[in-house]
Amino acid sequence: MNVEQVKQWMQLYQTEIEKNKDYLSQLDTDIGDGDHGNNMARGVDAVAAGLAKDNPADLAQTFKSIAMSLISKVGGASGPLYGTAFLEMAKAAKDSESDIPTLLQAAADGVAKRGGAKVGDKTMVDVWTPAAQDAKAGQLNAANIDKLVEATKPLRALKGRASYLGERSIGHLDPGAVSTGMLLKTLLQATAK
Amino acid sequence: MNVEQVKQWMQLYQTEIEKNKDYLSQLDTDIGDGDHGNNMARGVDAVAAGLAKDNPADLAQTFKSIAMSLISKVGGASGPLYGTAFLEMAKAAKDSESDIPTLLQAAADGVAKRGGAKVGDKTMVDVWTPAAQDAKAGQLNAANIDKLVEATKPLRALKGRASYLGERSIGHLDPGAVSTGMLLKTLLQATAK
Amino acid sequence: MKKILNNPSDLVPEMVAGMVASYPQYVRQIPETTAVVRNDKAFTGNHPAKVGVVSGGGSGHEPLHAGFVGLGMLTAAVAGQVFTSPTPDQIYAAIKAADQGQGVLLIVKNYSGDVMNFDMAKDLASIDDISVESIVVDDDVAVEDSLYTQGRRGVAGTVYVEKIVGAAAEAGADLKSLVKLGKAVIEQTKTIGVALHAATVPEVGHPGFELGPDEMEYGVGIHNEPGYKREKMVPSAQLAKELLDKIGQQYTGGLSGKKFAVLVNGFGATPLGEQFVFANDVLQQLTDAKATVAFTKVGNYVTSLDMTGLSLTLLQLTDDKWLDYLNAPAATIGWGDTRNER
Amino acid sequence: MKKILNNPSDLVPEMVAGMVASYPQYVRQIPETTAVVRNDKAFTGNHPAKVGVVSGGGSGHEPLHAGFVGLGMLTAAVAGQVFTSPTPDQIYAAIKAADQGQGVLLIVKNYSGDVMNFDMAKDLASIDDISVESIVVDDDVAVEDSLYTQGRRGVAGTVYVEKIVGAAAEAGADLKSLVKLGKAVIEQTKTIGVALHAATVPEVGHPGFELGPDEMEYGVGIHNEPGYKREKMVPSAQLAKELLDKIGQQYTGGLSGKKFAVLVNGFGATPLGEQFVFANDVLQQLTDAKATVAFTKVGNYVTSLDMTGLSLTLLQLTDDKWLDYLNAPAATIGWGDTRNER
Ligand SMILES: Nc1ncnc2c1ncn2[C@@H]1O[C@H](COP(=O)(O)OP(=O)(O)O)[C@@H](O)[C@H]1O
Ligand SMILES: Nc1ncnc2c1ncn2[C@@H]1O[C@H](COP(=O)(O)OP(=O)(O)O)[C@@H](O)[C@H]1O
Ligand SMILES: [Mg+2]
Ligand SMILES: [Mg+2]
Ligand SMILES: [Mg+2]
Ligand SMILES: [Mg+2]
Repeated sequence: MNVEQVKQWMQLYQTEIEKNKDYLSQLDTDIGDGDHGNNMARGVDAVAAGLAKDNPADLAQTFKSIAMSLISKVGGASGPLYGTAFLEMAKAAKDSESDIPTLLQAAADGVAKRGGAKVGDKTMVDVWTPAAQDAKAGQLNAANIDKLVEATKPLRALKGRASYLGERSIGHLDPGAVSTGMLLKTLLQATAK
Repeated sequence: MNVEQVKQWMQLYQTEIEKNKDYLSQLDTDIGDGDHGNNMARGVDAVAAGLAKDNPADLAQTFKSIAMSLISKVGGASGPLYGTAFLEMAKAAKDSESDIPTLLQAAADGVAKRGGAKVGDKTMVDVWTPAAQDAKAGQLNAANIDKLVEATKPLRALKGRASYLGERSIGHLDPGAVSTGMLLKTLLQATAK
Repeated sequence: MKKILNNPSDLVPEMVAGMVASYPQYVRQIPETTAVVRNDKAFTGNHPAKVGVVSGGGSGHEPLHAGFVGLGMLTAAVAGQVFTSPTPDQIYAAIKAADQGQGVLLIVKNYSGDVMNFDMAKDLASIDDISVESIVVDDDVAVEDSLYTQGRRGVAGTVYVEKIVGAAAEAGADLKSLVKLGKAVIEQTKTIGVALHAATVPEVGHPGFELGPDEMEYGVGIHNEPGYKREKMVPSAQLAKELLDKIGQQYTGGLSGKKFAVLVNGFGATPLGEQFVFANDVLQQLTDAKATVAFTKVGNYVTSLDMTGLSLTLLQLTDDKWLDYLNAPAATIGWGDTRNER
Repeated sequence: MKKILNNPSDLVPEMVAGMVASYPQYVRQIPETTAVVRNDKAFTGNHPAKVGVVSGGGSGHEPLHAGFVGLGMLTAAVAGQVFTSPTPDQIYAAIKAADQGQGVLLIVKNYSGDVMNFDMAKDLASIDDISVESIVVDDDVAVEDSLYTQGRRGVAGTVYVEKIVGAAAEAGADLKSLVKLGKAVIEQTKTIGVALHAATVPEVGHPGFELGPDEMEYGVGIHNEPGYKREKMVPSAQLAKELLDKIGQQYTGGLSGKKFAVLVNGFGATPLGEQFVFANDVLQQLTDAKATVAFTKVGNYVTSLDMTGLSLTLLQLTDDKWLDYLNAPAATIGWGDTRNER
């Protein structure tokens, strides 16, 4: 991955989030507090502004700029989680890593550690962790990502606000898993060429 | 008027108020605060309980019992007004007055003085004052009373809560005038035989 | 109508019982009434005799009035039925409980019912040789004033009158000077309210009037009395401008150069956050208008059951003593305090 | 949706601006944040260094948290977007403003977002060698607790934790003992809430969930989190019984013979009068259950925007010092005080 690709990734993600802002908030209304779309929209706008302002030269600085924008503008649960993901990618890039599977693994580990959730808890970890494995196995594609996102539907939430619903969280997609799916699919698009 | 007649009057009035409680509150909702029916219902119940408890021997004691019940249970604007009416009748009865026109005149003067309203201000005074005159002239009958009540409709209120409505109070009956009309008509019924 | 109640007709006695049970350090109930009197040690113990200050009115405006009984504010308060003036016998009981031999001042909101019932109570007290005087609060400038009508309503500004007069009484002022002080303060107190949703009287069961999903009633009273116009919702800053303009017209020479105490008062169902947004606009516009704000309160002080909306009160501080009285200690449920141990 | 606002996305900064403009005797804004820090003379002047106490969370719960900043309670508070945890940079700014060299205690409500953001802020502060500890409030016993889940939510009981810990910090307790105190108090704090109408987040524009015209949601959270059951409205006394039973089960041996502080907390749109009716039932039933109530508060302390409903909190006073801390002086917007002149 290079700086240009990351910038394009963020542009594609911004468009995707803006398109799906209400959808994400609706998902979060069903089993959370209804703000996930707004939170993410605030985040991607801040990322764009931050990248324009920082104009980062290398991959590590680019990821760090994104991380700082997300950490300081999103709030809620998704802010520190996505922020940590990009902060961990920044650290890996600082150690001269630039291949996608390594970066995703670092991100996924960071998210899992920050939130303390395990796969199956019906959170974004359900997408991050297996997606990083898929990437390592050369099998990260849109269809697999969609499957991971869809797989959160029948689960009962054990972390995050949705966990307060108990049984009633079953049958709904996890909003953070959905926005993570979008992040990974736009990553594929940005790095496809 | 004698004690038995007054007791019957109060019984008839209680029935009439209970029948019209919601109607009076509705009138008061249109141009006041919607409690006139409840206030009056509380009052006539208290009057019945008070008379049963006090078992007054003479006319003055009977009117005083009624006055105290109204004063201590109705509240709002109508409580002191009706209470004063009966208190003034008690005073007159103490001075050995018992004929209806004299008693009504005392009551009407008391109401006008207590509230400071003049005929035409769209209050119960619009019924009390001319009705006392009608009584003196031997012309107090249901038709005349109804006319006095109806006459409050086109007026603009200058006293009481309805006055806050200004122009918008026009076209509505004054609730206190309506309940005063009922009081006077049940008086006629109770003293007819 | 959804309300947390038992029998709606028991609302007032149960509410008063809840107040005295929750806050015995401030208030106790006067037996066989729904009136309360101070119960703090400064009052129940030995203390120099002062003028008693008594207020009251219909219920549904909590914390007004019982919530302002305590050191530095009211000596006693009487609660009538919801939106219905209390009766003279209860007011009379409160006067007797508040009297310390120096007379009693009645603070009455300007409604026919209140004025008449408090007058009758005054008559009763005069038989006992208690000197009783009354002042009538009529701060609602949304209503046209006239000698020939009921005059203006008493609304949220009442709490500042109770605070200032109460502090002066606590400081030992005599009855005559309290009447003078109270009248002077009332003269400078101006309020306008707006409603987004009318209040529902429990015994009635539906809102007093209906507003469209984007409508607002300007100049509303605290008993669902309609105001002077009904219009589409506007942003907070524009609302602040409208109300400040209206109130400013009531002061000769407008707002500029004058010193005020400001009260942003929630009507019961308006979140505190919105009240602060509105307060922000008001205070900024007052600064822009070259007015000085020396004291501010934001919150639910004079409510109207579950009405959504708020009122703005300005009190021109023509006398610096008034600011001292506003800042003086008070220990009540509604004005706030933490010193009295239960 | 009818709300008194300008642009909904400006709600939080405008609200914070309104708070500091209205009450400069208590709070000032930390530049470039929506966090506030104490501004009273006891804090801004020379004073012995004490442990700073910082809390915060999503907005919409006013007066929590900024309304509890002042002498004897919080040193600083951070306001996030509505119902959204604040970000680490802002929490970090509050930690720096609160630190007096004796370390800082963070009071965090148990939500993933809050826990993670406060944790990240703690990491940032550790780089500056500020000792920071945190305690997590999880008093909502409507939620089943488990080691393997998110655990219980932090709700209205937070205000008693802030009061007790704040008073202890004001009295000079060190960081370690504050952590111990806070954890012990949290352990004894149990809350359940009920909603009659859900809250409307301004940026969403409609209520978080719909209840029928005679329905009530039991065990609701302060962010429209649904509860454990939805049933027809019941009278206040029956509601009090249901909630006291549920809470009583959480104390080994039930309520009998124990000593409590009670909080009846309005969610924002519930009139104070109804809260007192409910408090009356609660206090009576506690007496009937042979429990002692040593401290009571009734009012809007931890709200949920315009939610209609209320919560009941019991705090078992296992240590008499806690009652002293509850009764200790505090000068804040929301807990109440009148001594500090502006
Ligand atoms: N402890 C956690 N670990 C991992 N992901 C979590 C955790 N808690 C919440 N999430 C994710 O965050 C998403 C919700 O984010 P958002 O709505 O922006 O924040 P909030 O829940 O604070 O309102 C959830 O859908 C879930 O995927
Ligand atoms: N100053 C007054 N003089 C005479 N009658 C009055 C006056 N004020 C009010 N009223 C009468 O009282 C009636 C309203 O009584 P009620 O609704 O019971 O009391 P409130 O207005 O206090 O709610 C009015 O319809 C009017 O007839
Ligand atoms: Mg959310
Ligand atoms: Mg009426
Ligand atoms: Mg009335
Ligand atoms: Mg949130």
